[in-house]
Amino acid sequence: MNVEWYVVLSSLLFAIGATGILIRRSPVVILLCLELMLNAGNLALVAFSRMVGNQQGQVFAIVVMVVAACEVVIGLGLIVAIFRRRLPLDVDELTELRG
Amino acid sequence: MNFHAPSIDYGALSPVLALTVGLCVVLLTAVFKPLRRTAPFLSLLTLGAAAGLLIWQWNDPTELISGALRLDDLAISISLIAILTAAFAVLFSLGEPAVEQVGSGEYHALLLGSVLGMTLLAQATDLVTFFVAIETLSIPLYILCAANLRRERSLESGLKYLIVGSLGSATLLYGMALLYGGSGSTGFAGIAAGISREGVLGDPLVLIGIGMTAVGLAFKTSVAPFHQWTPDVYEGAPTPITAFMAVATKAAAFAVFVRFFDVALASQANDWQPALAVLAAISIVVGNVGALGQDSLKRLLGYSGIAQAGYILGGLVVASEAGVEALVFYLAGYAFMNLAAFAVVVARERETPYGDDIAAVRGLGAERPWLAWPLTISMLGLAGLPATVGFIGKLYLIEALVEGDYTWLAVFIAIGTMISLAYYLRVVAAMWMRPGAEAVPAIAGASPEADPIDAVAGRRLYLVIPALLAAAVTIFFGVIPQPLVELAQHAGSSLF
Amino acid sequence: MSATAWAWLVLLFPLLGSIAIGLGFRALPAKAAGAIGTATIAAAFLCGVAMLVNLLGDSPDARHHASSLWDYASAAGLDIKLGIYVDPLSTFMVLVVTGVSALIHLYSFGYMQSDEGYHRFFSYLNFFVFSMLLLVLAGNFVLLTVGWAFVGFASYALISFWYRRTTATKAGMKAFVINVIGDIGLVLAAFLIFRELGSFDYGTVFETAPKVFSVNEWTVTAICLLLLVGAFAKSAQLPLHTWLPDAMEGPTPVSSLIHAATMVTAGVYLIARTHTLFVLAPTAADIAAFTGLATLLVAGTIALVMTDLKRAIAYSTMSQIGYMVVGVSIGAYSAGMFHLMTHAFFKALLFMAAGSIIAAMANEQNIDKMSGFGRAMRFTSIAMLCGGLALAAFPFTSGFFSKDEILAYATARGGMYLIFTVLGYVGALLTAIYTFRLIFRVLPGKPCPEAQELIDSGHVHHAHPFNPATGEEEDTEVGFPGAEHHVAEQSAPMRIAMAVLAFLALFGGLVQVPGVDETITKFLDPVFADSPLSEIVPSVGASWAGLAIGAAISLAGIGIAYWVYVLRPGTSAALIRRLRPVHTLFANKWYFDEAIDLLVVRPALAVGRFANRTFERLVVDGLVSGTEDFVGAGGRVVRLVQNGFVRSYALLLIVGFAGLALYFLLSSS
Amino acid sequence: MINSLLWTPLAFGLAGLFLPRRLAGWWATLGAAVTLAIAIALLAGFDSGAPGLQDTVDVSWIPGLGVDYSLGLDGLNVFLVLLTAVLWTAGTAFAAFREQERPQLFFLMMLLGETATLGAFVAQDLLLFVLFFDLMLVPFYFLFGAWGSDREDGPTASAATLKMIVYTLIGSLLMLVGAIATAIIAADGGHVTFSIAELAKHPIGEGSQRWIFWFFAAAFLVKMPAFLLHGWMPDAYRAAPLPVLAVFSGVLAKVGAYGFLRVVLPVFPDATVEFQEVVLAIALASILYGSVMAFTQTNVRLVAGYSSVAQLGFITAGIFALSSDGADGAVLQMVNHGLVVAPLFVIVAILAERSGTEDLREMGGMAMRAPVLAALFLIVTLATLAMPGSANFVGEFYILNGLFDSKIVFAIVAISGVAMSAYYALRLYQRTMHNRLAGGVASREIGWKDGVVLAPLVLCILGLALYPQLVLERTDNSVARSVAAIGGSSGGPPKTQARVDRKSPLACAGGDACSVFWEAPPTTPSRSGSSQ
Repeated sequence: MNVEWYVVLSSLLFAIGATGILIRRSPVVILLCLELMLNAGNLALVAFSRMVGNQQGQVFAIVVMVVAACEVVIGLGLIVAIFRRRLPLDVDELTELRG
Repeated sequence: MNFHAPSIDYGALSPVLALTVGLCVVLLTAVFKPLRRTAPFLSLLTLGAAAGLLIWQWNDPTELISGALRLDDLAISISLIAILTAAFAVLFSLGEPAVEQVGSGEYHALLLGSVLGMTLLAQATDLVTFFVAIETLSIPLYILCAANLRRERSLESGLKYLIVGSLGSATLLYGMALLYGGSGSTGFAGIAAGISREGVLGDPLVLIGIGMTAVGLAFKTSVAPFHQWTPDVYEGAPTPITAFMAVATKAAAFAVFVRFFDVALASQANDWQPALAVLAAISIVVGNVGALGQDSLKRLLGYSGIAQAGYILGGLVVASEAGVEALVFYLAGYAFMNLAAFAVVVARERETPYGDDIAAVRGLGAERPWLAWPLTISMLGLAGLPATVGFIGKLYLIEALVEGDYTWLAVFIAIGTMISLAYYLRVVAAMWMRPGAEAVPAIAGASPEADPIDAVAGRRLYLVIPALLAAAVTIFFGVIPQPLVELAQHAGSSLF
Repeated sequence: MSATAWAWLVLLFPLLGSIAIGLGFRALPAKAAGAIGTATIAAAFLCGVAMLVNLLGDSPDARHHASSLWDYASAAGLDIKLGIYVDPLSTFMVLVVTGVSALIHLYSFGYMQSDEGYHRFFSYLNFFVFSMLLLVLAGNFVLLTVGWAFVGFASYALISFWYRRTTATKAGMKAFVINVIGDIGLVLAAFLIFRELGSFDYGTVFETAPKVFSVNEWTVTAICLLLLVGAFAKSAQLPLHTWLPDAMEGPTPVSSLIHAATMVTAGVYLIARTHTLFVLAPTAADIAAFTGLATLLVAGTIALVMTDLKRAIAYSTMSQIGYMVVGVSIGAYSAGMFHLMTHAFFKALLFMAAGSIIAAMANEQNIDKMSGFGRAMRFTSIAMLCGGLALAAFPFTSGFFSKDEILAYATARGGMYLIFTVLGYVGALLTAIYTFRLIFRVLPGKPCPEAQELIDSGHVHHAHPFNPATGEEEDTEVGFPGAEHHVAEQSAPMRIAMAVLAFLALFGGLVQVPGVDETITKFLDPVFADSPLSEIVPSVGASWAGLAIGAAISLAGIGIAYWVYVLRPGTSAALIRRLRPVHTLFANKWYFDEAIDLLVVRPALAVGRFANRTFERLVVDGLVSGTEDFVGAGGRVVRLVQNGFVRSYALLLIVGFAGLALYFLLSSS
Repeated sequence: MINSLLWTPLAFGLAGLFLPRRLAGWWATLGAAVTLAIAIALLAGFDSGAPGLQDTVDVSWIPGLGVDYSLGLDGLNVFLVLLTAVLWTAGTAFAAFREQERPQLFFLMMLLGETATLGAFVAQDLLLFVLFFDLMLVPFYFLFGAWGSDREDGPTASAATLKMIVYTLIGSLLMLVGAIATAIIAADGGHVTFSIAELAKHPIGEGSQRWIFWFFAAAFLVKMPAFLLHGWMPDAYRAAPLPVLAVFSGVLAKVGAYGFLRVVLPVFPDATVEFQEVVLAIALASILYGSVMAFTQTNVRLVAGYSSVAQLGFITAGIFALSSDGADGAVLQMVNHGLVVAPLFVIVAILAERSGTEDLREMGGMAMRAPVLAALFLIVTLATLAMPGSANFVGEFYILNGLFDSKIVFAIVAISGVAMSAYYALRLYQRTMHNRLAGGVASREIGWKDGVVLAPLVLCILGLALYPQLVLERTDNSVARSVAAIGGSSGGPPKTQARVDRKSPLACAGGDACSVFWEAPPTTPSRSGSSQ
């Protein structure tokens, strides 16, 4: 099967993730969308790795998964902290810093 | 089959190793109650060791981990800036309420982790190390920004930074993927070779890849229009962390920025130069006009940071050795000027009820001259007035720009500087030309967010001495810049 | 000692006097200041005489010496030395100036006695004499300008001597500014001379000018016209004369020294000095002559109707200077200088007399209020009579010879210049009338209260004086002579001074009687020898004919005056009624002040006000605040975008990326 | 020697920080006096005949950037250095007599200002010049802002000062860019040098000269300030403390004019010739506008301020006459104006103390009990209006003569400024010292303290009036060189052939045909007059 389709799919995923960040207000969902974008990157990496025929891309993809995991952990931690402070779980409510 | 142990240049790896070890040790202190207090001391020790090792490696460039890292003078000088900043941040953190809340050990461990990421980033010559390093740098910062759990603003800044930051990283990653696809390699050298091949050169996907990496890096260096996280995060984060981010992150990110673009993407220079020049111009304007009406000093410094990023980016735009030199020189100077300023801000927000509002420094000249002078000098320096390193830095940048036929950007820098005077001097005026603010205003309610006031913070040596030191250096390199120039020249020569 | 050495001494003495009095104003007693002042001028006069003797020692054509102390400002090809130039002309002027000044100092010695500003007065007065001598002796055009400006300043300082009189300060300012305009004329002339002849030195200039310029070439004409601007401003010729009448605000000795005898004649001296150039620019010379003529007529008519004693005399000064200007412009050099000398005598005298009367009137200067001083102040009135006779060119008085010589010369010149003869005689008639109008209204008749009091008690105790112009109370502490000011005439020094001048006024003319002894002509001849015009001289017969006509006219004038003001006292009123418009025109001084005010002063001030109120605020500040606002607006926009919504940050990030990507795609294809 | 001249003030200032309050002022005055002594020594050792610079120091400062620390004296700056030293001594003393708050800091800033200004005058490296030029602003920012007076009807001191700084830096920063551009274009890939002499040897291409010229001109014209660029002046002048204002308007304005002579003429000759008329027009506008404003102003400071605008207009005109007599006059006039305007502000301070106001309309009649003050003031006034016999007259005479030769029309317009100056200067004197004694005005004699500050300055005025040659003969040589760069005439016509090789003045009124005439080849700097 041709590599273009993988690239197209990955770019779609990326776009979906970005749109999600723009339209959703819950931090949790936003985290999910971020994951989606990172995985779009992964998919592209793997696809290209197959195209160019070396393994660097796949290595990279695995590393990225780890990083992505870390990010989610931190994100969730933060959300918990915010929840503990009885603050609304809605990024549009967090606008005290502006100007 | 017989097994060949890979030959590892431990000498060149030593700084990274030192930091890693130190990180673990500091983290362990969190476990043993009696050792709690030692965390700052240990962190300073670690940083000192790392710095020493880096200096030891000065002036012999070495490839590490089969070309994934490269420890050359550029990497070393930038890492030194990062480490120095971290050391200052540690000092600033003494008596910082945030530290008590997340625990001293964890706090300092995270700080060291971020520094580790920076040193790696400065050396990265492969997309993988590049990405890993940049995340190692960022993720601890997300936490540190939110470290002051009692303050909503701190949490908000943490979350904002996390969301926008991750968006940036994702963009960066996707750009990397495209470049990898185009060149078939993750090593910078490989990319350089790959994308200059017939047929690939000027391929849309590659170009978009360049665009996306540019966005990711511009975001980390808070270049407009990818700057918006900066003021909010700077204001919300605990001030020592703000100081650390303002200087170190920028330095490290610029290091890889310049390495990536001047090495990996050199062949495409004609394509990205104009684009980056425009970005530089935009952030000069946005940063400077944005800072005009600010009352929060941290926010003001945030915007000024955006403008400064614009200036520094100029050094990258010209894609020349002189450019890199100017960039490194300016970063070094910028570090000292900002640290001096932040030291004073830290002191004042602890000893006055005004937090980081400009009111906090009113009448400082009469009340605390030893704080007023550093802040004054740093403001004049950031404004690029003569006899400070800021002036020489601008001079260096402008010279590089004119040589690179980007005179119009040089003129932009001049104009930006002019506007910047309006807010830098406003701070100076507040210190010297206004009577001290009245004792206790209404805002210092006993809200749970309010941090305890430390009436003598302005006399704490661990704040005053760093402030004076940084200010002194600012003046020193403004009068005798040659040593710093030579360092910059070393750093510059390591790329070309 | 050489003539130049003496000349330097002539300069030195008054300067020393001025400085000494100025510095010692606390130490010196009042008398001493006056004494020093007078003595130094007397010394200067003696040095002048020595100068003369020295000069007569040389052969006539070698009677010019230049000498310089040091390089004043010599660079970039300009060569300006601190140098003087001694020749018969300057010697003549030195003698006139120092001589008359000495007498007037003597007069002031008494006149200013009760004045608080005694030291200041003498310091200024000496400084003036120094400046005037500098002007006369200057050896190049730059130094001439210096002297020119110095006398201007001195006159300013002395006009507004009673500096708390707003009228006085105004008058001073007016005089100064107009004089500066004159200076500018001179400076420009100097520039033009330099660019054409490459030097400022009299010697070089007068030597090279004939070689370089062709007659009536525009450059030389321009030079002469610019010189005339200077001359007219200083000598109160139309239309730059308006300052002179106002200058009468100063103390009377000042009016008599500066604004009658010496400074105002500087213009005449200048024209005579630069006659070489004027010969090359006949047009300019004629312009000068006609201006002089116009001035003498206009001033004469105004003097007819002035009711202010001093102002009337001031206008007569203008018209007399008009004669001199005509003289030196049409080539009657020595005649012009001669009239300058005699005028110095009798006009100074007239002012002194007027001064003591005004003093007696407590600074009331309106002649309508005066009468009967003939009996009240005999000495003064005799002096005034002598002066008047000379001014009216009564036969065999000094004025008689000098004025008519000029007109005789005009006749000799013939052609167009006959106009000068005719109108000159008309002017002479006017002169005689207005002179005796004053005399007849002030001296004879029933004594006015002050005069009466004088006759009775011999001393007047005035009420506190008020400024007639503004009605504000005089501020006597700055030295304006107050209640205790006693009648001037009584002090001996004043009498001596007046006596000497009276003598000179009557018989001073005898030094230059046509056909008998033409001393001055002979003496000045070497100076003007180079001028072709000096060839033309009226025959002795013609001169005497002219004198005869002059005598007749002067007698007629005096007669008319006697008839109008003494025999038929009502006539003048009747005339005024008959000739209302003419009278108003004269009484308002031909509306010169108003014209200048309308054309120059108001516009300048209007521009100033516009600049201050409008332009500065709208344009200059607008430029600044405009930029400020613009930048500030930018700041507001940035902060508006920074709205705190993290999702909008993300949006901007993505938009930014889109833009970048777009750029790359466009640039690639 | 020249190094000690430059750094003595700063050294004293820093040392002064550690002195008790009451000593600070005297210590600073001592420092200024020492500097003055050094300056006099330098002048004494100055050889007016020697070509090129004297007492030079040339050390490589930032080899990496091609910037040298090179100083030197020549006819252009030797007297400006002296002027600086004189005025600063006077100003510091005047301030020392008065109570200052935070005196140590005040005098540190004063002396820092002196060092910076001297630096700008003696710097022979373009970048060093720019550096000092900008540095000058810093101390004055503090002096004006922190020790200035807020106005209830206007901006606060700090606001006014901020305006001034931003405004004046606009030019300076562009100048920085311009300077660097010049050096790099001149180096043309080779070794970059900023040495003014070097840059003057091989001027850069005309195209680049055009825009760089305006970058420099902007800096200098704002500093003066020139017409339309003086927006910062009124507020700043009203805010500034008077002793500081005395040195500020006495010296700093001159740095701008000096910059034209030192940098612009030699380094951008083509552009200078090309834009001669434009700059002259600005100068004329300054003369006329300044004068007009001066005689309608009622605030004493601003009368002096706007009169300076007019005076600087004259100086600029003299420089851009592009003939060495014009430039000679300009240099002389810089010194004169400094010597005149500083005492003027000192007097303004004294008057303000006596009348409690700075509004002309509320002053008057002060001469009465203060004859000495009146006399000193009178001398200053007459010098201000360039009374013939004063050195100012000689200066203007030279300027206008130079202008008259090259651009006759401009000269004739400019000279009308002289008449106006007579009016506004005298008006200032009369409105304060003469007329009726205004209510609330104390006519008090000048105290010995102010006397010892004022009298020496007035003596300088008189001395220079008697012997302006002192300046001219030392200046002429260097000026001739500066002007020779743009092929201007170096001097007046030789007596005989004045007329021969000379076009009609009308022709001169137009193009700059006349800026080169009857001279020995412009390249050979000719000692004036005598050379022909």
